[in-house]
Amino acid sequence: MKFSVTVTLKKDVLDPQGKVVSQTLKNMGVENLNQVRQGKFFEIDLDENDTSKGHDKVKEMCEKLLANQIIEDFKINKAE
Amino acid sequence: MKFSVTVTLKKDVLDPQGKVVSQTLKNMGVENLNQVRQGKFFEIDLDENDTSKGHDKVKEMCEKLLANQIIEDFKINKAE
Amino acid sequence: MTIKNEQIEKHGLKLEEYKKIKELLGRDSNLLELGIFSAMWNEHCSYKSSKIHLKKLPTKNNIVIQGPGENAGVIDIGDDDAIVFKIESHNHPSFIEPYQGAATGVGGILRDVFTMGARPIALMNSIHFGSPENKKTQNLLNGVVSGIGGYGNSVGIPTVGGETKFNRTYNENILVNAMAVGHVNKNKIFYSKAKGINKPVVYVGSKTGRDGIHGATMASAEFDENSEEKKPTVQVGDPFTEKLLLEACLELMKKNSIISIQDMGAAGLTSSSIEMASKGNVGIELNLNKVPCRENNMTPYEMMLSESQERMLIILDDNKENEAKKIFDKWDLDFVVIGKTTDSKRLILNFDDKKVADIPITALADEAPQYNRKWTTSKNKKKELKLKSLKKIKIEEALLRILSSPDHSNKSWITNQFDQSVMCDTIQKSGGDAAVIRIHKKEKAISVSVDSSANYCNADAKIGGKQIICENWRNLISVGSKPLAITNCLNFGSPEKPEVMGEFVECIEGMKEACEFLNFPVVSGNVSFYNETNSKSIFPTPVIGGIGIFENLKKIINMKSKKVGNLIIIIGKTLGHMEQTTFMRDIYSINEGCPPEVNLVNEKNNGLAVSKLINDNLVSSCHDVSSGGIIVALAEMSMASMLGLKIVKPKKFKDLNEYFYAEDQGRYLLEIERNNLKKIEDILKKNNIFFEIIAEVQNDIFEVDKTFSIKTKELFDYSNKWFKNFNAVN
Amino acid sequence: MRSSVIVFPGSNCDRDIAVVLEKLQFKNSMVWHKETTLPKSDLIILPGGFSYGDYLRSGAIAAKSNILNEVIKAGKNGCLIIGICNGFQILIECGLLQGALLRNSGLKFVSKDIFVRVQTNKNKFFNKYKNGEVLKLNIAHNEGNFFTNQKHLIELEEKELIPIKYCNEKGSIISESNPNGSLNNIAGILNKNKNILGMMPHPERMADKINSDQKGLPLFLSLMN
Ligand SMILES: Nc1ncnc2c1ncn2[C@@H]1O[C@H](COP(=O)(O)OP(=O)(O)O)[C@@H](O)[C@H]1O
Ligand SMILES: [Mg+2]
Repeated sequence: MKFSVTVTLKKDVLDPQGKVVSQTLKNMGVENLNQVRQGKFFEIDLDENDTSKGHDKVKEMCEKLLANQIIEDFKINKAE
Repeated sequence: MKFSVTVTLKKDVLDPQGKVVSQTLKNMGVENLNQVRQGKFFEIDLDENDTSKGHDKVKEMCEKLLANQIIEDFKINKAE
Repeated sequence: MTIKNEQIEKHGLKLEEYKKIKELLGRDSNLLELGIFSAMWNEHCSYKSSKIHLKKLPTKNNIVIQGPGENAGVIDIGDDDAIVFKIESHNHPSFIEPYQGAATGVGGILRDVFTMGARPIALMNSIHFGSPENKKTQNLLNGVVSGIGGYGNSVGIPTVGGETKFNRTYNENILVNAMAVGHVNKNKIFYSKAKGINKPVVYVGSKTGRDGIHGATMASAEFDENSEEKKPTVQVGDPFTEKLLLEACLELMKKNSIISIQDMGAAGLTSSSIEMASKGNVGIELNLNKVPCRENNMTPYEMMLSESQERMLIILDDNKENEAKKIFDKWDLDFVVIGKTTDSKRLILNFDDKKVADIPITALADEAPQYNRKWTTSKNKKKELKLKSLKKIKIEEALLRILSSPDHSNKSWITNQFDQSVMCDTIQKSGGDAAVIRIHKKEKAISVSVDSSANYCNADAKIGGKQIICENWRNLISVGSKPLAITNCLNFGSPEKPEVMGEFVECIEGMKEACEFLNFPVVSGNVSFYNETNSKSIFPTPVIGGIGIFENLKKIINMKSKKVGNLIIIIGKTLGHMEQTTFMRDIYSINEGCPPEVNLVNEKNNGLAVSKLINDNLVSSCHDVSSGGIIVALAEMSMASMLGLKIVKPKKFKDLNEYFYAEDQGRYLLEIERNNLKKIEDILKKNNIFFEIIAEVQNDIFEVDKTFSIKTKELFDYSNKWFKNFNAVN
Repeated sequence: MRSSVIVFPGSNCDRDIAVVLEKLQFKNSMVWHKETTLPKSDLIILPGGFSYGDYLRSGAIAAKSNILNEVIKAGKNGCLIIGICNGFQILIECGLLQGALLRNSGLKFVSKDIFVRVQTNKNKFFNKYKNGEVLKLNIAHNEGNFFTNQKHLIELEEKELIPIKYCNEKGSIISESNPNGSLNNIAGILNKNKNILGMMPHPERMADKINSDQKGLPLFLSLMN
């Protein structure tokens, strides 16, 4: 069973990478761009059949390692 | 209109980041973990009402800047 | 199964070459064997077009411990210390994926050095990009620079210098050459030559994936079914694993268990196993089911041709497996015995209990084709340039333009992305004529400089070849060291073109003359052919990496002018050679004419005299005169310390630009204390060295007497302008 | 004085630190990350480098290593701890120090000599410096952009928990001399008990007279007694 996780910086944390990406896109001629925020993406492949158990496991991984909750939020999705 | 983009390494490309993360999770006692792959995540906020036009724009951004298609694949989703 | 002509061509082999393969095998090859031959017989591994010419270079003298032919060259620097060094190109991968291409280039050259038992102590690079106006340039520059830094910084080896140049000849074919320097006890050097029969062949490091398997070879029949999934890929570097591999190998090398060791570079498992066997005149038998793989269902073909990074092959002595494995376990690296040496003198590969390849080692190594390719002499484009006929430009205006040009501007935008100080032995970082690195915990140091001059070589390959050796030598002299030996990376177009081959042959001819005359042997190097796009070749670009020695840390000097009131003298005559100068190119866009000729006798005399003065503690700072001529060199000395200079107007030259911008060779600027002038004059006169007083150090202002005057700070701002703007604009 | 330098597989400033400690005659041990006990130490140093490649967040993985449990215990019991560069990142990831170290604002690895001003010498680490003294040190990092919440920032400032800030050659703390976007030009911080120091600049690189003015040495000297 696969899960995907996105980890993004919290709203009030400055995102220098997103800022530069957005500036670069603008310089390249992209119009009507409001904002870009950059984060991390994980694809986690578990040997687990129970969705809810799998979800809990992934949540634990996020809390313990993948995200630094002082500055980051995470979101878990079940991948097809 | 917001889009989310995930950029991941192509299947056969070495993913040193995923490798270390997966090893660490195992060392921390996570069981039944097959694989972790790490990628990038972007949240792109466009001033655009037409979904298909927006999608095309984001696709262009991916091709030109956000992903290097020699080693990476990208996926675009419309965010709520 | 018979091999189709199409498959042969896709493997980059000529039909006649395949005919020879058949003869050597006494039968048709299978696809795996074809792949192995193609890897061993390609230009990169076999040096088939360059070998007969490279042989002309001097490679020996009393300090050379190991010349070309091993993973890297080794020179003796006294007291059991030896220096291991080499330069290598990673041009094509860096054009496709600049970050990973450059990063893996650094990784590869580091392995070449530590595979010989040396701890890497410094990295250098030479990077050439297309014109700044070219759309791709900025992205390539950013990617390459951060890739070089990303790898070296992480492994923890200081990147202490290099060169960065721009020219539209590289628009579609950038150059990324990386050099690594290591230190080893000269009694503890490891080589790749196998020895003994039935010795375990061990695979260590990362797992094998489908990285970098030739695009062309992928198209062969075997992969048709699911070719989409198996798309060829660029290698991705893993500097963390490299660090582990480095430490694990050095730890194992402290014990007496390694017979031979070889990194898996280009053509991975194929070239490493064959080179070891060939050098030791033994056979090698591998069980491919044992190879640690990253992906499922990898075929023998993929395993043998994969260019996955951070891997090594080791031949161990008897009964040393456990001890060795313990070390690799400690560092969390794969360690697997995948085969053994044999007395068959054949490469035998087994997979799923079947023999899948069986080739005589000599067929792959010694029997590889060697060509004496047709070459034509590159015409000496003689043309007198008359400055008078050109629109006059003021010295200071030209100076500011040159200082704010991409090639001459301050490179700190680049060097600030490289950790230059880790290991705490960097005495002089980039920014000077050569970097200086102390030998750890010893009272001695080495100097390193990397140089190229594609414009000169393009105008005249032979003079250019000679010149660049001399310039490198001069840079090592200028910091107070004694030049010892070089490595070189020869970046050229297609050897199948007689003009390109001519450039190559003549360039080597020039290098040879200079190296012989200066007793400056070539101990390692690399040839990169086929640098061209749409059949347009790049300028011939030999890159030279030189090493010098300081036997005493007190003799190290730099180019920062030191004290108000000191004099600056110039050593070497200025004749006013203007063709092929930066001035003509940058100011008038004129590219014609011959490069400045090199007089080897003067070059050597001037250099040795400068060395003597530095050694006698008579010099406060020193800088060689190169691209841009005297005025640019003076400006660089001034900017290095922010002290000003008052420059004397020359008497003999009517056209001041001809004096200040000429690029005559063999010249140095020395800052000296006034009260030493007499002593210095005596020494120089006794040795018949031409010199004159050219400037005096003063505060803040950079000026030519009665001609112009500008604040040094302003010069500095100009020289920092280009990179800032280039990065901000795009 | 007994010191322990923790060695992670990707540490690369461990030797540099050890050279300085040995020169000053600390009784130093190098402690491998897989160890589960620490030798008796008065000082623990987490050196710079790329502990485990730093592919996730710098220091995040090192914070989960065996030996870190011991380091955390020692820190809570008052043992002196210095984390330099990657070591600072590890101290933050394991919670011994508060805040976060984000990507440099310029998004590039920054390696150069910089200046820091000693803001307070009322702690064990900086008592051999004068208040206001300007030190030339070297930085080399990708993620040194210190960030924290307003409440913590105020606490840091008010309780003199910011021993060094980036400044120019003359000691002025201005944004032009901030190399990485760090909040209030912060180059290093202390915990509340002032026994744990995290700093981005490398003092060990400024300890030898052949290539520095040795402004890094007093930091180590002040710990000796
Ligand atoms: N890519 C680079 N990496 C490291 N150092 C560089 C790089 N490019 C330029 N430099 C440094 O910038 C300085 C000026 O370079 P250059 O003008 O080519 O010097 P020179 O003419 O004396 O060989 C040198 O000290 C060199 O080491
Ligand atoms: Mg020079």
